[in-house]
Amino acid sequence: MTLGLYPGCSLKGSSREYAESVITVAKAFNINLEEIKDWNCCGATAAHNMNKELSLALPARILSLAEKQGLKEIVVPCAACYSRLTMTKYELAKDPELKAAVTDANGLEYTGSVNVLNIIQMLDKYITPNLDGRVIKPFDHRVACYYGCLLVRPHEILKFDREEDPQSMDVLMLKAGATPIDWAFKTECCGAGLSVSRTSSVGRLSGKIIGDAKDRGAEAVIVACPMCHSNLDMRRDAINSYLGEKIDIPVLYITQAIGLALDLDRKALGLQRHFVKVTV
Amino acid sequence: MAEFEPKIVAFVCNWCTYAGADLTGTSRIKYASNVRIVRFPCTGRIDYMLLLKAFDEGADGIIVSGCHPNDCHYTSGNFHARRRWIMFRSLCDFTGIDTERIKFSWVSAAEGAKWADIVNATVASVRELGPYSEYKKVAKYPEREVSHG
Amino acid sequence: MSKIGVFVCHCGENISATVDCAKVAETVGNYDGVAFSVDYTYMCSDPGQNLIKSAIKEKGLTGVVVASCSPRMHEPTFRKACAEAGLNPFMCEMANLREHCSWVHDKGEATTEKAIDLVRILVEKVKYNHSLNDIKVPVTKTALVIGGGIAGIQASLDIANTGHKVILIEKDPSIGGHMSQLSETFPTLDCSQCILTPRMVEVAQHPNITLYTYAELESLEGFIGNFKAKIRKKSKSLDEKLCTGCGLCTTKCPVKKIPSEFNEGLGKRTAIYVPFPQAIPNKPVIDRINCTYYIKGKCKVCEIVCPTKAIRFDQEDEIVEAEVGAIVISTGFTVKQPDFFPEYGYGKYPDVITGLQFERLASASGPTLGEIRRPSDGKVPEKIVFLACAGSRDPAKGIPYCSKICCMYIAKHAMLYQHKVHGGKSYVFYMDIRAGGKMYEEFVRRAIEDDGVNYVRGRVSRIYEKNGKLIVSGADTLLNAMPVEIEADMVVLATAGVANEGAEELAQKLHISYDPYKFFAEAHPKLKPVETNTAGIFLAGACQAPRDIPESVAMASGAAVKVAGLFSQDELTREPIIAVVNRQAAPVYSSCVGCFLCVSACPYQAIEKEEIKNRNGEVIKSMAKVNPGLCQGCGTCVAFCRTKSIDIQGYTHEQMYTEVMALLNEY
Amino acid sequence: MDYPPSVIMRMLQTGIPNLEDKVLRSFSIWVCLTCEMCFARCPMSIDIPKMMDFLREKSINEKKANPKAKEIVAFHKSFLDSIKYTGRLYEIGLFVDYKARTLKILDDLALAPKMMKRGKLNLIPEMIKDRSGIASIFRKSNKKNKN
Repeated sequence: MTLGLYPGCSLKGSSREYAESVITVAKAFNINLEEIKDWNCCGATAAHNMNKELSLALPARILSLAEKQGLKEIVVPCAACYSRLTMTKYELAKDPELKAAVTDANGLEYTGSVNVLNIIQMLDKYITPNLDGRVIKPFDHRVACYYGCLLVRPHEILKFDREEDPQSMDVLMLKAGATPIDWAFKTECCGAGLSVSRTSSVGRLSGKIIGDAKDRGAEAVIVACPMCHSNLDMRRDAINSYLGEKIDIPVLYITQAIGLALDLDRKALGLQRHFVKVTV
Repeated sequence: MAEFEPKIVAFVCNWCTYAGADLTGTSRIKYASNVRIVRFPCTGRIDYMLLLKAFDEGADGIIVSGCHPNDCHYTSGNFHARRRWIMFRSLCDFTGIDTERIKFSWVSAAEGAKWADIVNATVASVRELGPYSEYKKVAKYPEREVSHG
Repeated sequence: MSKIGVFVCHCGENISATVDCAKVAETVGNYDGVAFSVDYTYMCSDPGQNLIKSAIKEKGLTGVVVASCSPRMHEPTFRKACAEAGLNPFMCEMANLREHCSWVHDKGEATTEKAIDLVRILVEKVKYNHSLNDIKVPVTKTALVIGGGIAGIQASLDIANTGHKVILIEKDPSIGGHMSQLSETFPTLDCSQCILTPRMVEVAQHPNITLYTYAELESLEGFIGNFKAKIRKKSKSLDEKLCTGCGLCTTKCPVKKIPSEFNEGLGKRTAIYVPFPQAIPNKPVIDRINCTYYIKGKCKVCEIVCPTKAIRFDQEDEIVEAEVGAIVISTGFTVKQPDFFPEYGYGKYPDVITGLQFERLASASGPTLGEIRRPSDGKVPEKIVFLACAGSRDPAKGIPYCSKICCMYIAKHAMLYQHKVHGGKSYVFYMDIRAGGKMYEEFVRRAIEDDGVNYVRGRVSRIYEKNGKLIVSGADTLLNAMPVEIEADMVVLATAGVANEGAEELAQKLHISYDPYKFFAEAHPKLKPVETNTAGIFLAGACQAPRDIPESVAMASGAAVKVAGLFSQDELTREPIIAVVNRQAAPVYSSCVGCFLCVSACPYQAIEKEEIKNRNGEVIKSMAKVNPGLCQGCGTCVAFCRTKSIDIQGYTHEQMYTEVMALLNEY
Repeated sequence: MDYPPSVIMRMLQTGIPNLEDKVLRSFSIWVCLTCEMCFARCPMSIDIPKMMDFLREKSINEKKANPKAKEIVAFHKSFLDSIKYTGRLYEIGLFVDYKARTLKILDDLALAPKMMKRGKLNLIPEMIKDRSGIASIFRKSNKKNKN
């Protein structure tokens, strides 16, 4: 069974391990992930902060390429790209002139027929139904599932899970043998795009998140977005200095955690690439 | 000739849509002035042959509106009106009378804004359809001097 | 040849601002049949009405058309004026130039053109009007009051004290409504039980009031003065005559863990229960959903211990038929529960409670005997936060209106908390304080200045639990939206006041209209607040919109005087807008062929069979006959009749035909 | 954040030109992460994140960006430049361009070798084939504003 894949720039660079774990888990369920040929960057925060039309044209180009490639459905592991693609589909469907302007800028035909899935929707649709027999090594740890801000909001447009206290990742981790804890920072923002240009605020925001997870006894934080991962994992020094103590709770992608539960090879899941050693 | 101003006749029930139109007035919501309201005690009282008489006399569009189902002051008047409308519409389609020009709707006493929208929408769609001169051919009427507003 | 008088009103400026009234009067004046046509600034004023009266007398008018506002507003006024001048009131029609023309179109040729058309329609119609006389209908001088809260109690007492019979029905096992759940009441802090229970006893003992509790309206037929109501008395599984209310059964009942509705789920009650100590009637009811006997078929402890053997397990619901002349609806309101708010935890935190639940905590007869204790662990909260506008004034949540009473009861709650918990700190998050009643603003200032309640202007973004504390994160908009984070022990949400569950179904049973929020619709927001569009049905209390106790009581007395006014006449005069089957001389007798299709179409079963017999008693013709008392004038039969032999006075075929013809042909 | 979102909304609501100008010159519009929390809470459903996007774009076009936000603006510009040339983000190119604009040479320098060791830093950029297509997108969507 083949499924379209839009990796996004971070899955090729600073979050390579996320791509590895997604592909490894997909392969374990013989799902062939077919990358969109000649895909371009979705523009992420920079584009919509600076130029509205550009921030719609770039994702529209991706969707047009996917259509041209005959892909009905694509999975977008990165929450930021997923948000940009879904918002673009919504904006262009709502406003014909905008759609005309964007298609003219792209020079590509766009109908918006491609179905965009985030990683959890993909796992729920293709992996969870036949997960039961496959959990050989239950991921028996207390986990804090962290959704970040772009996966569930704006709720009217994304219509994914619950807005305030989402449960989809928690349910998945339960199936993988973990004990998801009830904690209060599931959908608070980690500082995202300011990671480089204003690291102090990332230290504060991500610090509160990691701090709350630690206070409630989480042994690992599970994420579904490379930007959240890089802030919670790579910026751990800034977090530690904000909290005034050294915290070594590892941060795993949901696909890595599920991979471990299926007893897949740790290196194939890219666990060795984390800044905070993965001790689980 | 200036832009075509369609003549619309509205057959409305006194308890809901007439009161709704009153509310449109008290809320000062402006809408097209092409419509003239004929007040009936209930949509159940509207005799659909009267609609054809209206087309005879030069109406270009008709609105029939009353209480929402279950809200009728007389319990079932609007149910009868709905059943008759379904029959009457298929009869009109069969005989070639343009049912696009007849707008059937429910407007309650609290929906002043909705009444304005329905009138504006009907006026716009009938203006697009143009004057209903084909009706004379269908009804084989001798050409009678009927002036349009 | 008819002589019609046309009176075009300026309505001050409301009509003349966009309609050229003089031109309308002058154009219509030339129509044949119009003997007199004039325009005047205020037709509904005394000089205006005298203008009509003098014109009728001097010109001998046979018909009058007043072109002014909506007939739903002043038709009675002008018809009365015509009657006083000797013209049959039903020869007077109104053209709606204000709501349907001047207010909704801009000044211009087309608007005046439309005004002329509207007047012409009615002038042509009047030519085919007939003199009609009111129908006399008997009045059943018994009132039905639905809902036994303070509004229902007040209305019942007021009507009963005018000497008329009242039937008061209440859905719960006892009357008292939300007021009986309150601890003290603003702005005087007098205890609600002390001022309410005497009234409840007065209702129970009043000779003119029949009280059915645990009862709901099953169906309603008929019309003003002649309603037939079917009341479903839900089975209490108890013979009320034998039961002395000793309460032995309620103490012995083994099922003790049911969350008590009266205590808003904070206290527990047994399966056979009396909602609260001062309940009226003070007799228990068996909750069949939770009673073990009805689930597993065994137990019957209550039957065994009952000294007067009053328990009746197999008692059926009973349908009581009642003939009533007027109905007062006082079914009240309810409040949103915490699970309605995702940002405050989806109702997951036990210590995030509603205002009503706080009332039960503060009430001496409540589950904590008046001590403010947290539902989760029973501890006294050291820090408490009150949230105003929880759901109200929030279009995003579909409740844009203000629930009116929360600002006041929040100040009261904060005051009670400071009195009961010395050294406790209380916060109130608010947008605007709405304390508009008598002594209301002073009451809120007292809470702030004397009792030291911290009022923070701003909304709360989130509430989450951490280490047993509720973290309330909001902002203070008076300090440049500085973030405010409070570690509270308990949070009270002043949730939005909304219509009851089932309000829509009740409205549809009664054929009254309701607004988009399921509150019942008044006939006119300013001038007829206690009436509905259905004659004979009146409103009182919060079922029409969120309302505090003083207003509910005033409104109830208002509704009561409307009922009393209705009952002061022996006969009711009703508009003669009813159906009539045409009659002709023998041998035809009528064009009606007796197919009786109209009988099935009539919602009021007002059409009967009439048989014409010859001298030796053989039926030579049977045809339809309309009973004027029952016919409500909806006209469904008229459009149904194949031979057009049945017609409605006031909306006859001729009249409607001429209206359409006049509308589309200019003269 | 010099002006919180509710204050910015109030300033814009008044329509007073110098208040609007203050908003365009403010630092808060740059610190806003468009995390959509305010949009979820607003009782009047005002899409504040979309307004922030608009205000940032307008602030850049009218050259009123707050000096304190130099690094943030520089980062976004470097990010977009990197895409303009390769179609995909080239992290090293981004860092170099960002440091050139902000002269913050020492920031996160220690991070580069750690990322390299973990294979998180590609040395050669990944180019897309249809670079002219990307260039035309940038050209066409810039015709209205110059960034």
